[in-house]
Amino acid sequence: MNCGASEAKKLTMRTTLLICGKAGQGIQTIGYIISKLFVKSGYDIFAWQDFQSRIRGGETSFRIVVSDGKVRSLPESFDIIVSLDKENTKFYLPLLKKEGIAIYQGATDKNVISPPIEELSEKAGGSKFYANMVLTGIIAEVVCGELSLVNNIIKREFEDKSEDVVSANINAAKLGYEWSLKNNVKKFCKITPKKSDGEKMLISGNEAIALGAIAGGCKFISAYPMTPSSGIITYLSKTSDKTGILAEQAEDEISAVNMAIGASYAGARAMTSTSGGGFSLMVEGLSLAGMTEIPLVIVLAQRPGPATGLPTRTEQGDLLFALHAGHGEFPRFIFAPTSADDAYKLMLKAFDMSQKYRVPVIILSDQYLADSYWTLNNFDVNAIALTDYYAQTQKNFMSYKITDSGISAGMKPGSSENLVTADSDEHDESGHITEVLAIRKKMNEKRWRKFKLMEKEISHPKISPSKDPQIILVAWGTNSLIVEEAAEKLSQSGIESVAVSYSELWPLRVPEALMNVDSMIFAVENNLTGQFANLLKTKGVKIAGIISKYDGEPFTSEQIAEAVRKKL
Amino acid sequence: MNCGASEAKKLTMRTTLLICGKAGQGIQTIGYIISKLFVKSGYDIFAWQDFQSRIRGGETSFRIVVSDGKVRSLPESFDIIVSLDKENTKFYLPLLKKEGIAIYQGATDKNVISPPIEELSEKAGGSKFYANMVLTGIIAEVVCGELSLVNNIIKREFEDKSEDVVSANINAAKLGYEWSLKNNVKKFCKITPKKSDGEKMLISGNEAIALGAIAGGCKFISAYPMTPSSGIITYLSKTSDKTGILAEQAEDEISAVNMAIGASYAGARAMTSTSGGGFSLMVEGLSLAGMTEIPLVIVLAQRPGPATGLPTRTEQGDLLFALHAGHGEFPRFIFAPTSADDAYKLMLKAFDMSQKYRVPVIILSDQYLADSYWTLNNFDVNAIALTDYYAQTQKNFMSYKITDSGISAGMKPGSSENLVTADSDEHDESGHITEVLAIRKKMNEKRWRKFKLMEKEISHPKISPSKDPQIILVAWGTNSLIVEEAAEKLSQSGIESVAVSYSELWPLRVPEALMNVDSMIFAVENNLTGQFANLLKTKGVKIAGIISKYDGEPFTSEQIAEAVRKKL
Amino acid sequence: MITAEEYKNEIKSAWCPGCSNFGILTAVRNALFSSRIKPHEIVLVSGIGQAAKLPHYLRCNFFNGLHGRALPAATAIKAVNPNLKVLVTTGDGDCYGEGGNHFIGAVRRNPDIKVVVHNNEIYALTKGQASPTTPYGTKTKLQFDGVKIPPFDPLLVALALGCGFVARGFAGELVHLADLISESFKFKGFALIDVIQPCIIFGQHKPEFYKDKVFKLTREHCISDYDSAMKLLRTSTEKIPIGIFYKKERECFGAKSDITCSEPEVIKRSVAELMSEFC
Amino acid sequence: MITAEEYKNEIKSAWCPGCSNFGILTAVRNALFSSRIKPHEIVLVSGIGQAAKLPHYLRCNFFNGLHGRALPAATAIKAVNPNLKVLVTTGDGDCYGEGGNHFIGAVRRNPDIKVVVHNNEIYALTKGQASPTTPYGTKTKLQFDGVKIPPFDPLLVALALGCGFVARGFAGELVHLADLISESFKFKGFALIDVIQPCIIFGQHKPEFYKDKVFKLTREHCISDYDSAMKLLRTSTEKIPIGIFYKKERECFGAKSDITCSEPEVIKRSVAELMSEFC
Ligand SMILES: Cc1ncc(C[n+]2csc(CCOP(=O)(O)OP(=O)(O)O)c2C)c(N)n1
Ligand SMILES: Cc1ncc(C[n+]2csc(CCOP(=O)(O)OP(=O)(O)O)c2C)c(N)n1
Ligand code: SF4
Ligand code: SF4
Ligand SMILES: [Mg+2]
Ligand SMILES: [Mg+2]
Repeated sequence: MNCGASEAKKLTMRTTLLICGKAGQGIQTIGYIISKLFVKSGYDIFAWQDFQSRIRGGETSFRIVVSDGKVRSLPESFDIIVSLDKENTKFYLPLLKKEGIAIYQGATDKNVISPPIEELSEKAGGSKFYANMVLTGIIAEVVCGELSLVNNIIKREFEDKSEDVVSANINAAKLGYEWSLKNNVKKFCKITPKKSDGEKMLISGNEAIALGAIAGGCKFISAYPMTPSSGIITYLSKTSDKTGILAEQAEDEISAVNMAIGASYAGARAMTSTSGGGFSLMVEGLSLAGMTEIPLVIVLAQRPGPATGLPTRTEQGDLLFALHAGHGEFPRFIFAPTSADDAYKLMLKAFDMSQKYRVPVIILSDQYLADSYWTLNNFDVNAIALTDYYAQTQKNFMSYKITDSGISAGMKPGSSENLVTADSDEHDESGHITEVLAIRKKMNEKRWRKFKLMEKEISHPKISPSKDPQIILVAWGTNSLIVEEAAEKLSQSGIESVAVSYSELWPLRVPEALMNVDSMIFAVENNLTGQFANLLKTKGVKIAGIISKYDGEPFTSEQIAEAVRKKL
Repeated sequence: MNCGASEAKKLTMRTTLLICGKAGQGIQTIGYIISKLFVKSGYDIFAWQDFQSRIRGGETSFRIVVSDGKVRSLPESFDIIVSLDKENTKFYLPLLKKEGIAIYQGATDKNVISPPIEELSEKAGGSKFYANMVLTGIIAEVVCGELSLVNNIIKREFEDKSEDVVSANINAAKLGYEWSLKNNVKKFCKITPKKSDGEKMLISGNEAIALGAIAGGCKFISAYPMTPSSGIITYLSKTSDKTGILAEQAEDEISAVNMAIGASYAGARAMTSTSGGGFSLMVEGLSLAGMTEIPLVIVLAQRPGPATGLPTRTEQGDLLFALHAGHGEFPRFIFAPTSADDAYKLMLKAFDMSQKYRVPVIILSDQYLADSYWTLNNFDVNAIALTDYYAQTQKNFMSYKITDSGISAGMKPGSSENLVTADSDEHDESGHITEVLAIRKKMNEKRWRKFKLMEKEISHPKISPSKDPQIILVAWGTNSLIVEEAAEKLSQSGIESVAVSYSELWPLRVPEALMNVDSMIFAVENNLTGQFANLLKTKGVKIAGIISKYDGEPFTSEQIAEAVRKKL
Repeated sequence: MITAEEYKNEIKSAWCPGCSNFGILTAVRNALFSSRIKPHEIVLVSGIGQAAKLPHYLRCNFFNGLHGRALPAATAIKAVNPNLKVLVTTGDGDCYGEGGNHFIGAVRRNPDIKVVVHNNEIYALTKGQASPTTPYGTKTKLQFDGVKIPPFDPLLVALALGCGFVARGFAGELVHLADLISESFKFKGFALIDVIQPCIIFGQHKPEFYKDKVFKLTREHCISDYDSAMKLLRTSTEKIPIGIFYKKERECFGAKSDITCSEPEVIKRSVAELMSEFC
Repeated sequence: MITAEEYKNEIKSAWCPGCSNFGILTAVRNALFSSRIKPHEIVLVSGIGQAAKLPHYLRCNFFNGLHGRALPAATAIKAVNPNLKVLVTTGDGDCYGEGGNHFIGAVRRNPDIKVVVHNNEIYALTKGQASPTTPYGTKTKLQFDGVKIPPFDPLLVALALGCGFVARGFAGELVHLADLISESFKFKGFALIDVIQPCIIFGQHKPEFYKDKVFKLTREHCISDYDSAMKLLRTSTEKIPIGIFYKKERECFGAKSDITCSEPEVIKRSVAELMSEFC
């Protein structure tokens, strides 16, 4: 961002903004446009949103961290806080750094930038409706963004709106920008202008998951709306004319999972997505996928439970449930992406593994990932392989052939004269109901035999380099980047620490680094009971303690570091 | 049984019978009447049935062990095998002991008793319909039962049938009895006649569970039919005019569990029952009970899965599922009865604990328990306490009061002017939705705090006495009695063994006897993956191996002993 | 005497300012006090959705359960303690979507509960996906090229299922709606009141649009005649009738009196008696 | 040419000897071959129950899923590969009980699938509990003092939900039933054929009872007229009409062509295109 203003405040490599206001005030739009502005200007951002379970009013914020691309966690406090609403100001202002800048209308405090937002909005479009764009313009100027870029982004964002609306919005942003310029507000732009090194993507966790599904060959999704998972089917529906995917809203989650299984039986790569409550309803279907050996990918976007819980918040409370969900015993994969990038890649792997082993794969996401924005390089489309694991047309095809590997290659019904069967009862090789106990035994063993090979598909957890650390922090899923940052912080403060971060959870692989070591091992989990820690214990890992958070918010790295210090 | 016949075959203290035939031939009736005959004659029996998932035809057997009351497991082979059908004869005859007696029509083998069943049936009632009663008469005579007793039992069994039918049945039994007497068939009656020491009960596992529910104060059950659980609601429905219980068949399992929760909210002790597939559908409701802290008892009668699996067989495959079922984190109890006696008692405890802690309690039964018959002394009705845990009417009553124990005493809506609330969202003390994260944290901790006290309610597992055993066999639920017998057998054969049998599974208590011992610890489980073993591992118990069975049949003690020997 | 005041509480609404749900809230409150039901004598039962938040905004007993599962809970509450009045407040998604099988089940079972469906023809709380009642062709963020299914007609289906009290209200007609609710309390059995509840955020039409659209059924319409009700529902006119379409009592589900007490002495006796049957 | 023989397999039936399900099996088989559908071109889909075992007794593709969940699976199978024919065989409990919400969902969504409901008015496989269609007053082992709810009328409800092919068959009228099924294959959309299927074990009446009770609808009955269909269903007569009550095509759910193939090159292109939108 080209900003030569000498009054610019000193900046670290990390600038943080929090934009807040009531639901319905267009906070997300401001946040998204500002994020885009940074990205278009060549910077990496990470952003996360917090909402309440309502459509209008209440408190909602959009938090942006601008960084050199390595920071992937939220700060305790912010350099800039912008508010569109009084109550929100009261609620979020405590998060402002001492030297930070606050921007809101009607402030009396001299240190606060207090723009005439409503007035400018009226001026721009004849109503208060454009307040958020006025603020966007102001923020853009404060962070030294270019107005032309802002205009382009607005145009694209509102591309399906009428020309009048677009120009009023652009006008509002301009008025805000100019007001800020004229009033010579403090600047936050030590970030020296960067050449935009090719266009990077600004993408949300849900979008990355959806895009990964597309790249993984998904052809069918059925789902029932549920926060924070709805963005996935929404994206797949919106893009279906381009991808040919059939995206259907089911009458309930039971239908959603059974439709996905039906589509998969017919030969389409299929998935469903939901949150904990909906997943609960899918559990019988999961067991069906296990029994019928029909590939299935389920995205479980976690939120705090039990029951309805906190619908718009984040938690990692469903790991052991996902692992043991479904009556009877059958193998499954469980992946928990650590980032949007990882989410995309794991979706490809999920579809691939599901097809190869004919087992269900569960992707554990959460609100933190679903509603966060990431700056990513384009994915390598050449990495898209889409291996065809179907049986070649052959005589004597049987859907449940007993093999050494346990894998019985599938076939698409109708693709040849072979008959393709699926049976929820215990069955023989041809898929017919059996009550012969010896066959039951063999089939149960056949299904389970796949697990041995599945174990080998699992990548080891990521271990940050260190020799002889005092502390090992184990993380899984979306916690991982935060925990890695915490480990760095601890090491810098003299407590040699490493992070072991898991994104492929099951089958569980335990690296040497966790066995028979003198280091104290802490499991860091966004839940109350330390679910992953319990899993590690079954493998003999000695857990010194659990660092947990279960109030609906993600960790900050500082909170983790602090918790570790307290435990020493 | 008064049988002076000198040709009586020598008997051990354990006589075993297997009665088989097609579904629809009345095998269960024969088995039940013969069992009753033994009990009425002063003996203890244990009986189990195996069926197929059909209404007519196929193979089904009723297996009876007559003993001095200590034997509680099925034999590998039988002293007497009686068959009403050719295919069944072929199927089950391999289970006959060398010196055993086979009884079926049309045999050519001289060692086989071959009565003219159909002829006698025609004679008794003018149709083949009474074949099972003819056989009943024959068996009664072979085991030296008294005909008058048989008649009484038949009369009672058919009490709602017409007089004609009753007398035809009695007649058929008589003809069978007389035929047997006349033909001087080999006798099995070393069992010396016993004085009937008070009337003992002959009761099935499902009936014991249902009776336990009644004694536990149950006032409402809603369930959806599912083998092998249906017997519970059937019994509660049938007896509802005596107990005042409302027993309702729900439109599906989701409704069943939500109805039970609703009834419980209103103040009725309430339950539901199902098998794995139905339980899968109840999982969201379970989470609701956890969140709303509404007492709930669920009986999960296991059968082999995944999915529809083997609907009429037995397995212990749903332990870890039951333990982790439901999104989010909340405390629960899990009990797994080891016998009908235990089942009755645990139902009382289940209702009591559920009321006291306002948590869900899951009873893990299985087909083996559900469909088995036990000889029991009358339960002590004076042990029925039914403590009232409701709050005294008070000012400032709040449904979710935060307390040191974590328990917020409940109240029946309408019982006073206090308002009673329940909320599936995270809520404040008054039960209203909250999105204040600090309250969420407190509420989550409050709910979980109960777990500490719940742990203290758990009885230790039963440990068979032995010093310094070479082998420890860990069992849970219905396996326990079989495993105890296996341990005795092993000890007798020189391999000093003890059984540790769990019927109160969760919160998990690990006795000293399992920690830091030199003995080899084997987990014996009716599943493939050793689910309880995994649980023990989280507590640091060293498991040397798993002895598992997952073909749909229960263990025999001999199979377990043999498996241990192989592992040494 | 009970006043509307007794039903007021301090809870701040999470509804959008100006939402027609507030009208329903007022109507429910007025119906409750005009029916002389005290706050502790009624249980408001709901699932999840905007509509389902209503119980929080009245000072009374409530059970706010799972999305789609209000009816089984409400059915059982009434069944075990008939002394309680039970009113369900639910949404079109909650009641006809996720809860469809319980809608069938509850209508057929006929517990003595009253069901007010805030029918805004949308899944509002999850930000605007189609519900079963969303009109054909409506574009939503998920059904981006328009809903492809003709809408579910709750009253017609309820009639086909044998519902004994079939009514439609409008959130903008407070007195009429309150009367409908009061009427439903006089009726013994499952009463369905589907309420036109325009959503000002995701809805197709503003509340004003319906003001002129609706007309109140009069005595002309014979509410005890099934076929007239059918016909009225089948005949599509410019105007939307509100009021009671059909009313007929039949056998209700539930215990005759409060069965929630587990009396030790009574239970001991019945256990003893039942044990003797196993001997 | 395809023959009925091609559909025969060696699987031994688990149905009771003499059960009317065998009649339905024959009718399905005859309809399939007379409709010239080859075994690999059709998928039989079912849930769990006696009825739901039917797919095992024909030599063809089948998907025998969960109790109550045949319709969503069948819907999706047809939706992703419209070249497949899809026939659901299900029971009254499977389809109208456990599966009630999918019945609503599937009728409304209108996939091009054919649904034969073996309506024996009982849960047979679980040994005789009441189903939604069990007649009022019937005593069962669970409803020991008689069913207290008027039965669910599947055809009436289907009509109310907008079903485009509403028919009733009788398991004892093989040719008529096979014709109905063949007709349903000529119809594009969700076709419901509720079949009177007397259970000789738990049923109220023997098959013979219905032989004289049923009568076949003739041309007299106008199958394109909704109101006539309604009326016919509402009018209770001594005799039970079998045949097509109502028929009308409308927009179907599902892809226009087989979308089951994930072509790497096509997918790479669309991913590349979509990525550019995030830049
Ligand atoms: C099992 C489950 N699935 C999905 C959701 C998400 N959800 C909450 S409210 C809602 C829709 C509500 O629609 P409606 O009942 O019409 O209420 P409205 O918000 O429109 O008033 C959904 C899908 C949930 N809470 N639980
Ligand atoms: C989730 C679940 N609940 C219950 C069952 C048990 N069950 C199997 S078949 C059946 C009823 C079948 O009734 P219907 O569909 O009418 O078939 P019928 O046997 O009468 O032909 C039930 C309740 C099950 N398999 N799965
Ligand atoms: S979203 Fe619609 S229905 Fe919900 S509160 Fe707002 S205006 Fe009312
Ligand atoms: S139980 Fe009834 S429906 Fe089932 S196979 Fe037997 S006769 Fe047929
Ligand atoms: Mg709605
Ligand atoms: Mg049936």
